[in-house]
Amino acid sequence: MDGFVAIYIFMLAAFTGYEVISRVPVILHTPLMSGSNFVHGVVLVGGMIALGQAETPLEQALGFVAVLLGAANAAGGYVVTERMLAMFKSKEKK
Amino acid sequence: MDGFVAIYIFMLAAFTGYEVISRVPVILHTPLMSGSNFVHGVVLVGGMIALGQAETPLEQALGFVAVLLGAANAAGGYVVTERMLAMFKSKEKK
Amino acid sequence: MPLVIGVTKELTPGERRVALVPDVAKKYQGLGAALLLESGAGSSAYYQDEDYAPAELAGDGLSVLQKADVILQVQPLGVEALQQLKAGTVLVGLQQPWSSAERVAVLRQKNITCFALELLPRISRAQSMDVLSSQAAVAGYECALIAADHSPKFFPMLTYAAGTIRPAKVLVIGAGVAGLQAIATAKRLGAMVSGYDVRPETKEQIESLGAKFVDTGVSAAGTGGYARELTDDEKRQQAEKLGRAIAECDALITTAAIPGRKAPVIVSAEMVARMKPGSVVVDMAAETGGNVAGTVAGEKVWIGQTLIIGPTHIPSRMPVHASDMYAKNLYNFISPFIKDGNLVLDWEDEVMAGACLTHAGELRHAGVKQALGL
Amino acid sequence: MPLVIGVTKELTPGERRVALVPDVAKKYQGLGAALLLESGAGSSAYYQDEDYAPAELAGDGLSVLQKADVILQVQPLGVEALQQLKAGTVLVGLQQPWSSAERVAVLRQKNITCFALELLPRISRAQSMDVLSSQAAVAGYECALIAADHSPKFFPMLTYAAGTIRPAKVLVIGAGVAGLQAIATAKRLGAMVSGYDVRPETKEQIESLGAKFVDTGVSAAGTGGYARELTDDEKRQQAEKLGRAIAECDALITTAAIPGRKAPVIVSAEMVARMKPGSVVVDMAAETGGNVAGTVAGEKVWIGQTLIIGPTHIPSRMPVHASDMYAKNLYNFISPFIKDGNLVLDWEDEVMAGACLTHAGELRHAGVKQALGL
Amino acid sequence: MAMKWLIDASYFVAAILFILGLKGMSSPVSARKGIVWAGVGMVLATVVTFLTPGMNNFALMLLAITLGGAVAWISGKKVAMTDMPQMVAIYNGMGGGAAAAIAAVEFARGEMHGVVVTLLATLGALIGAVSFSGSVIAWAKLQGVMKKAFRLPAQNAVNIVLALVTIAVGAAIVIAPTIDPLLVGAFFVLALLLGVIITLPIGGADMPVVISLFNAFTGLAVGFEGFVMGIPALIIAGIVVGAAGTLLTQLMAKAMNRPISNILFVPMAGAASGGEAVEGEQKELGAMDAAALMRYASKVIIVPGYGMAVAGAQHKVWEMAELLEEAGVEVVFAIHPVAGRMPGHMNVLLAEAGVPYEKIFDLEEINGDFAQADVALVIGANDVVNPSARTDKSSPIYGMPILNADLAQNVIVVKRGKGTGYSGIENALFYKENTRLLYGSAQQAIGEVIQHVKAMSV
Amino acid sequence: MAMKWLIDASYFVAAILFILGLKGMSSPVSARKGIVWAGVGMVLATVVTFLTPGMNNFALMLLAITLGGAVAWISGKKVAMTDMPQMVAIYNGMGGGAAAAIAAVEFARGEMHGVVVTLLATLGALIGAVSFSGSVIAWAKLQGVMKKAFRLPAQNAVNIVLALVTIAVGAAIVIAPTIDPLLVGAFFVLALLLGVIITLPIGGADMPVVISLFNAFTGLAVGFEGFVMGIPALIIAGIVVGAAGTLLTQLMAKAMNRPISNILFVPMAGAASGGEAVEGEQKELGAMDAAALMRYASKVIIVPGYGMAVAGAQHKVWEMAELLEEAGVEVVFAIHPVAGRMPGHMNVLLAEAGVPYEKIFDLEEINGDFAQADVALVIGANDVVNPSARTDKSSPIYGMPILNADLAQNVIVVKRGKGTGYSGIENALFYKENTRLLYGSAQQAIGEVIQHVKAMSV
Ligand SMILES: NC(=O)c1ccc[n+]([C@@H]2O[C@H](COP(=O)([O-])OP(=O)(O)OC[C@H]3O[C@@H](n4cnc5c(N)ncnc54)[C@H](OP(=O)(O)O)[C@@H]3O)[C@@H](O)[C@H]2O)c1
Ligand SMILES: NC(=O)c1ccc[n+]([C@@H]2O[C@H](COP(=O)([O-])OP(=O)(O)OC[C@H]3O[C@@H](n4cnc5c(N)ncnc54)[C@H](OP(=O)(O)O)[C@@H]3O)[C@@H](O)[C@H]2O)c1
Ligand SMILES: NC(=O)c1ccc[n+]([C@@H]2O[C@H](COP(=O)([O-])OP(=O)(O)OC[C@H]3O[C@@H](n4cnc5c(N)ncnc54)[C@H](O)[C@@H]3O)[C@@H](O)[C@H]2O)c1
Ligand SMILES: NC(=O)c1ccc[n+]([C@@H]2O[C@H](COP(=O)([O-])OP(=O)(O)OC[C@H]3O[C@@H](n4cnc5c(N)ncnc54)[C@H](O)[C@@H]3O)[C@@H](O)[C@H]2O)c1
Repeated sequence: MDGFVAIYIFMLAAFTGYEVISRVPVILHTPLMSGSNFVHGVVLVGGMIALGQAETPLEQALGFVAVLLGAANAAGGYVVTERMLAMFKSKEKK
Repeated sequence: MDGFVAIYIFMLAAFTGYEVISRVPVILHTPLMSGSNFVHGVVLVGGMIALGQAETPLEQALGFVAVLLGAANAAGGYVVTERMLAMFKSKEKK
Repeated sequence: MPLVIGVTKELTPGERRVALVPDVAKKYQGLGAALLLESGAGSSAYYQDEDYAPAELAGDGLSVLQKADVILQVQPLGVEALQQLKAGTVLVGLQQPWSSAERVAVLRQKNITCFALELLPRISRAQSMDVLSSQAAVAGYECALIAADHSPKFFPMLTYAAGTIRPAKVLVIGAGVAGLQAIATAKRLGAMVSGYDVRPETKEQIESLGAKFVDTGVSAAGTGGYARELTDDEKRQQAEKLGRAIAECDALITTAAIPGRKAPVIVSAEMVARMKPGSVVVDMAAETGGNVAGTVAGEKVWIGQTLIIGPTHIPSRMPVHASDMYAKNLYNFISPFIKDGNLVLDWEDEVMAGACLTHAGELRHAGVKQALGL
Repeated sequence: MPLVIGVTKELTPGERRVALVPDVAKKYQGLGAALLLESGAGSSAYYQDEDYAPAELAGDGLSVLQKADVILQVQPLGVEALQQLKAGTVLVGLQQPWSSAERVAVLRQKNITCFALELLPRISRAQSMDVLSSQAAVAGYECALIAADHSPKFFPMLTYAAGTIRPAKVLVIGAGVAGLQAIATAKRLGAMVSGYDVRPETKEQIESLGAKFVDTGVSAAGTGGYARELTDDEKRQQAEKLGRAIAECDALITTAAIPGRKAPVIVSAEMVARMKPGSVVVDMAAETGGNVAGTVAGEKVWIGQTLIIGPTHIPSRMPVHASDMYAKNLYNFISPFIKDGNLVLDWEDEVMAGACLTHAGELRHAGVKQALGL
Repeated sequence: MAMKWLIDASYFVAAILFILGLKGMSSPVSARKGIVWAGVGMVLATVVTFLTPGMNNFALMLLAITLGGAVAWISGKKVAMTDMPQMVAIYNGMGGGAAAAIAAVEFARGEMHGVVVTLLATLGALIGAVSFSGSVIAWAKLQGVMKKAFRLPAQNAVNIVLALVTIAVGAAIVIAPTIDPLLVGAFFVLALLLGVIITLPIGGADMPVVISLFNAFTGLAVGFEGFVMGIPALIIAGIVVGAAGTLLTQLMAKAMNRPISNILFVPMAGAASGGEAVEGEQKELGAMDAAALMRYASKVIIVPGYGMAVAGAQHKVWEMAELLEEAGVEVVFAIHPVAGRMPGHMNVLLAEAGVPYEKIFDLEEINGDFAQADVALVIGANDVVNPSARTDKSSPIYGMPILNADLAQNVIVVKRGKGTGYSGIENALFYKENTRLLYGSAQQAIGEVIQHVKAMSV
Repeated sequence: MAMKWLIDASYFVAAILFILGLKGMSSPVSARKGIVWAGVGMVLATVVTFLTPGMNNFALMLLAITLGGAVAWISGKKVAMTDMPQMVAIYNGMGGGAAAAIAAVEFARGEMHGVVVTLLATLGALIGAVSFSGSVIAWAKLQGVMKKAFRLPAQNAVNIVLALVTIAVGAAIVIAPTIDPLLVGAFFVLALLLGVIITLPIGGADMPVVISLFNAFTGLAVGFEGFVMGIPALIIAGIVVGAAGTLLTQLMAKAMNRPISNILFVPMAGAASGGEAVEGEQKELGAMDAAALMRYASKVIIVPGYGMAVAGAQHKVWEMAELLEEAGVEVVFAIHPVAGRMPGHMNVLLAEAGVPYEKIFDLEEINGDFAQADVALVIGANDVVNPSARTDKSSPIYGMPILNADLAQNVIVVKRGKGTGYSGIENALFYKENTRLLYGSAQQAIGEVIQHVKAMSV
């Protein structure tokens, strides 16, 4: 990818990230941290591709670790966030 | 530029544009319209490059029109927006 | 010779108001009129003779009656006083037109132009002349104070070191001008207030003051903002529902009236009997017979453990402001016709014409004519 | 034989309170005590004999005095009544200790344990027993009502069809419990209220009620929440600044007191003379001499065009709630020592010990001893 | 290489400045800073463009910039404040024209690589051209150059057919292996015509929304041409404006209570408007506008009436007044002698809410001040501000003195609907040019205003 | 080709879902929807990855996913709500570890194209590794596995030196023409060590901020590795989280009143904390937290005191109560017999504000209810909620009945500072575990709370 295009994407993504949560109540700080923790669990996809292309045992081992950790990040992040946010449930119904 | 990268940029820019003005008071609708009108005055840059690369008289003529219109967009957009926003001046000082 | 406007001391016992206050006196003078004031006319309302300067002072009321072209009064002049007037004198004030047969005869005979502000048409423009409204506002406020002062209980809620006192329950019957004012005043003091009236539009008005409306399901909307009399059936239903509300309250203020008539008796002896020991009733309608069975005008009577107060001359309990309001009302009524020191009545004016009791020897008001059987 | 708690009719003229109300009676019975009530003791406060059931009723006060182990009273018993008591009887109530030389002699002689709630230490725990506070709250509220009721003006601002009436100015001098309550009540009615006190901390307290503080630059912070007496110089400075505030106000309420002494005279004759015609003064301190020159206790006097009211027995104007509060205070004071129908006094308890006037033939209170020169 | 890097970096900075500028402009507090930032970005981008290697025609370029810039600058400075909307329209149209012209240059050079690029160029040309001609029409109408609303017999059908034909021609250009000048020419003519036809039937009141829509269009067109020319600053600025403009168009349409489709597609059944009220129309405004009007006013006079009492809104009203005062606005209350239903009705309520007496004025004291007030806020009052009391002898309230709320620069009336007051008569004030209605029960309506005032005072 | 297109499109959709998900999670109303959307995005991205052409090691892949996923899922489900923070830390660390491992694979394959890519890979590896080891330490501390705060003698200097060395080694990797396995190995060891050393001295109270910082780190690392591998979904998700996480870290630090630098860099002068108050510390909270606590409570009991009177805050307090009630919270007022400075002081004020009598309870009526209340909001009251009145015989207020505010789940105390009340004594309630202080004059503090409650009720 062309250098400046990458920087543009970086800039825009950063703007988006910033704006999207710029007005968040304190009560949501922890759930939101947890939620964004889940989102970067997409590193799993990177791990999968790395492992998929791995050839030597070292690569395979490292790739395996990457996928393992990535999967844990994604799965754990989801469950924990979901549980935290469940406390907003009852109120929503009102 | 790679197709999907373009779409990503498109998507992110659209998100940014949307978020950035999502909480605008009605009193600012017109100034903001005028301000964003000014911003797309950057088309002037495109016109300049088009004219700069123009070779045939037709191209030159079209390029000339592009720069002329683009410059008018930018200059007029700025002046008008600036004047509209001047009415918020006195209050800011307080 | 400019127009002479005269003001005498009020002779009715208990009356402390005066029909002219210094501020308003200046305004009349600004219109070119001369003022003739019985010395001490304002003193019962704390207005000093010197405050009226440069009004001319008369040592006695008689000379005022004899010299003035226009006389401003609060209570109607008696027959003897009327006899002293010049022919063609203009009288402005309250005249108790519905019980004035004798006086009307003199007024006609002496060709007196008499304006009775009780007869003022209740249109928007006339509101600033409406002494009934302004004095009712005073009366409503005073009645709420009387109730609070006589109640053996706190009106507001009060938490103190050894417990909490719950707020008193106040019921106001009749939500005209006075009733609403009483509601507002009792609310101010912190009581839990309910209001009741036969006119259905008062529900919203009572609620607009933060009080509750007692709904009995009976409506008596009349014309012109006044109420009509109820049928017997309606009275029974009203009594039933009201009785309960009355039995619950700590203080009851009644202000119900039907113009030109005796006040309706709304609270029966039996209802009073059901009231709590120590409850207080202030019957603002005492002067016209009372809304409460057992009221004695001008007295406080105990019925069982309930104190029934029938205050009279209520606005006189607050003579400074009551006079001020009254005088301004009169001024707003008569001043449009004073030009360069002359009085020029305009019989096309519906407000002026409507408030006229007698003029040029005639009894002008159809309703009064009928009521007096003339 | 369980403890017998007796209550008689109050004999002091003008006193309508009673030291026991039905709600509290039940609580004593819950502690195992027996009640002996003079028939009709509560009637002046609208409490009926039957409401006290199952208290025993006595036809006359004498038998109550002779039989009861503990007597609850509002006003101090006279010497004759004291002579009727059994030796060792416990008296609880107000005792006017500072003017009690004769009574103290009898109390000592008859070995009576007498608690004077005026002597109650003003510590946090004792607040729920503090009759001075609770009755002062009643008095402050009543005085504001008296002022409003007697004022010839509206307290609130009022815009009506012919103009606007500006709110009355009310000044409250002395911002103790009663003064603050008077301020709050006058505020409720819509008046523009200022307050004044020698203790500097009252500034914040007055302002916390939305009223203004009149700053004279004189402070008289004493101990225990009470004020000390001022020096002459201070008095002069205070007078100067206060005079101006007094001249401006429409209604003045004075509540200043120094415990155990005559009330300080704060408003001089000269100040009164400068007041507006129609102004009203309510001197809550009338019973102890008055804060205002010219006050006559129990009367309304005119000084020029100013009405000075010196109400007495103010809490008796509101006997239902005043009795209720008083009775609860007494209960909170004595009930901790009633166990299973027996009275067991604990002389280690600082509140109880502090409030004791006489016990076992001794005058126990140092301050009173000194004051009476014993 | 270094030069290219400098240029790219400058474009990057410009793009950031544009975004920050727009962000700034979306809050009253930072709005002026916003336009300055965007301006700096613009100058930067323009200046570095001159450094682009291999450019010719500098003289022409300078001429065009000077000419276009100067004319626009001067006319923008001179125009009356009331004529601003049409100026925005025309400048926006020029931007669209520029985008279309760029596309035309690219078509003329015939150097387009691949279907995607041609597609984007064509789309940009279409949108830009429509925005151009449409904006010119919008300008002409607002400026009064063009008076009537022209409407074709089957307007919607014509619109759709024309649009389809234009798109078909565009598709042909994209699909064709080489660029056919004839086809391109026809395409531009069709696109320009489309802009005209769409805009012609739209009425003056709807114009701001349409201008905003064309503004978003131009943004998109610029963005697309940016893709074609490979200039990220154009892409970002264009797309951001496109997105922001789309949202803004929706917001504006919502504030006017007119779905966009209603504006663009003429209702089928006959004539649209037609006077329903005798003396004009009640013009609504939202709580946010009410808040902004008062927040940026110098003096606000509040006229409470019976409706405030019914709604029990006094506490809210006073809270709002306090907020405005904190923001430096002078706020006073005007009590009419007979407001409400009893003497002193408003006094009781305002006292309850804690409004200090110094802020309360009666009719005689205040009536001279309305002319100096920026806003008269009438809350649930009707008769007491009815101007017919002054002039209409037949009116039941003739002769009653009234509060001169109508003399204030702006009048905001809070009421629930078209209910009349005690006298049961219509109030001409509600239909006046400078009056806006904020519908809702007073408690809730003022509550919303409070929220917005707060948001503006961060 | 079609497969590639499908995969790319799916990544694109996933990226959008991630952004929408985060946006959703930033408002209480849509938070749950947000996590679900992000979850859908994740599943989509994961599933289509299996379709990537030319992949091997599927068995290993499935094993790793099943193992990692299942363990994390189950432990996430089982953990107590109070242990959530350390779970977030550990999962986040795993993400960082994964990013570092990906970089390691790329280094092992030795196929990196150009300086930029190597630079990004190295940066990602550094940040990911620091986040990994740091998060593990954070987890250990919060979980209680590691008890003491270890602090090196010259902590800050050590941190800086270690960081510089690590960066130097990283730079060497980037500059070197081929990849040197030794250098890479050393680099990873150093990076992991750095994470440990940075985190070790940080105290438990500051942990959430640090975890949030590591979370942003992991985001960035993932974004960088996304650039290296050319997977836009990783780039977008990573950078968005990086930016959001950075902002969030700042917000959290601000809410705790601790600048980030104070947290990361240990203050030079000796030991940090040290008890200044006898029985603990007064813990502050912001108006927004106070608002959120009450907005999402079921029952709030308000205890007004003399401070509310001094501040004249009664109108604001009632307004707040009304807002909470609209949001479905049960709100009542508890009046202590001697609150304020005169009998009935609070009654007068609450009546003035229009609080209906049904909402006002005295001590005896309400004291049993505090245990069921989610929040007791104490406004400018002190003595009347001082628990020492119950037990401490030496206290001047011993024996006075008090309101049992301390029994509520959370206690929020509004006061201006450390001022005592009428009795002039300290109040242990203010130092209790479940008590938070909202400093400020009551009028202004409650005003801010109102603003936030409103923002949460859109
Ligand atoms: N003051 C007195 O002593 C007295 C005594 C008797 C009569 N009057 C008469 O009463 C009138 C007073 O005039 P005014 O201007 O105060 O009141 P008004 O003319 O009666 O108008 C009240 C307005 O408030 C609106 N409204 C009602 N409820 C509302 C709510 N919940 N929220 C918002 N708006 C609400 C109504 O319109 P919507 O229905 O559209 O909301 C109505 O137009 C005068 O005509 C006066 O003569 C006065
Ligand atoms: N009710 C009565 O009849 C009566 C009579 C006399 C005495 N007392 C005594 O008064 C006390 C009443 O207790 P309380 O709890 O109501 O009050 P308190 O114990 O006096 O406490 C008041 C608290 O309010 C805070 N405060 C002051 N101004 C404030 C403002 N503008 N905004 C926010 N907070 C403010 C002060 O702390 P900061 O300075 O840190 O802000 C102080 O801690 C009891 O001790 C009672 O015995 C009562
Ligand atoms: N339009 C105007 O200019 C104008 C001016 C003044 C008053 N008014 C209106 O006129 C109305 C009456 O005013 P008022 O105070 O002079 O009335 P009033 O003194 O004649 O009567 C007092 C109240 O008693 C009520 N009443 C009568 N019989 C009753 C019964 N059996 N039970 C209960 N209530 C009973 C009446 O409905 C009235 O509200 C008011 O609502 C006022 O708003 C209008
Ligand atoms: N801690 C407790 O438990 C407790 C209990 C009850 C009362 N108190 C406090 O004690 C204080 C006094 O209460 P009180 O109402 O019984 O007082 P009080 O009746 O003895 O006196 C009334 C007021 O008069 C004032 N005063 C005296 N001389 C004055 C002068 N020359 N000019 C102006 N004002 C003068 C006093 O300062 C006092 O405020 C109150 O502030 C109250 O808060 C405390």
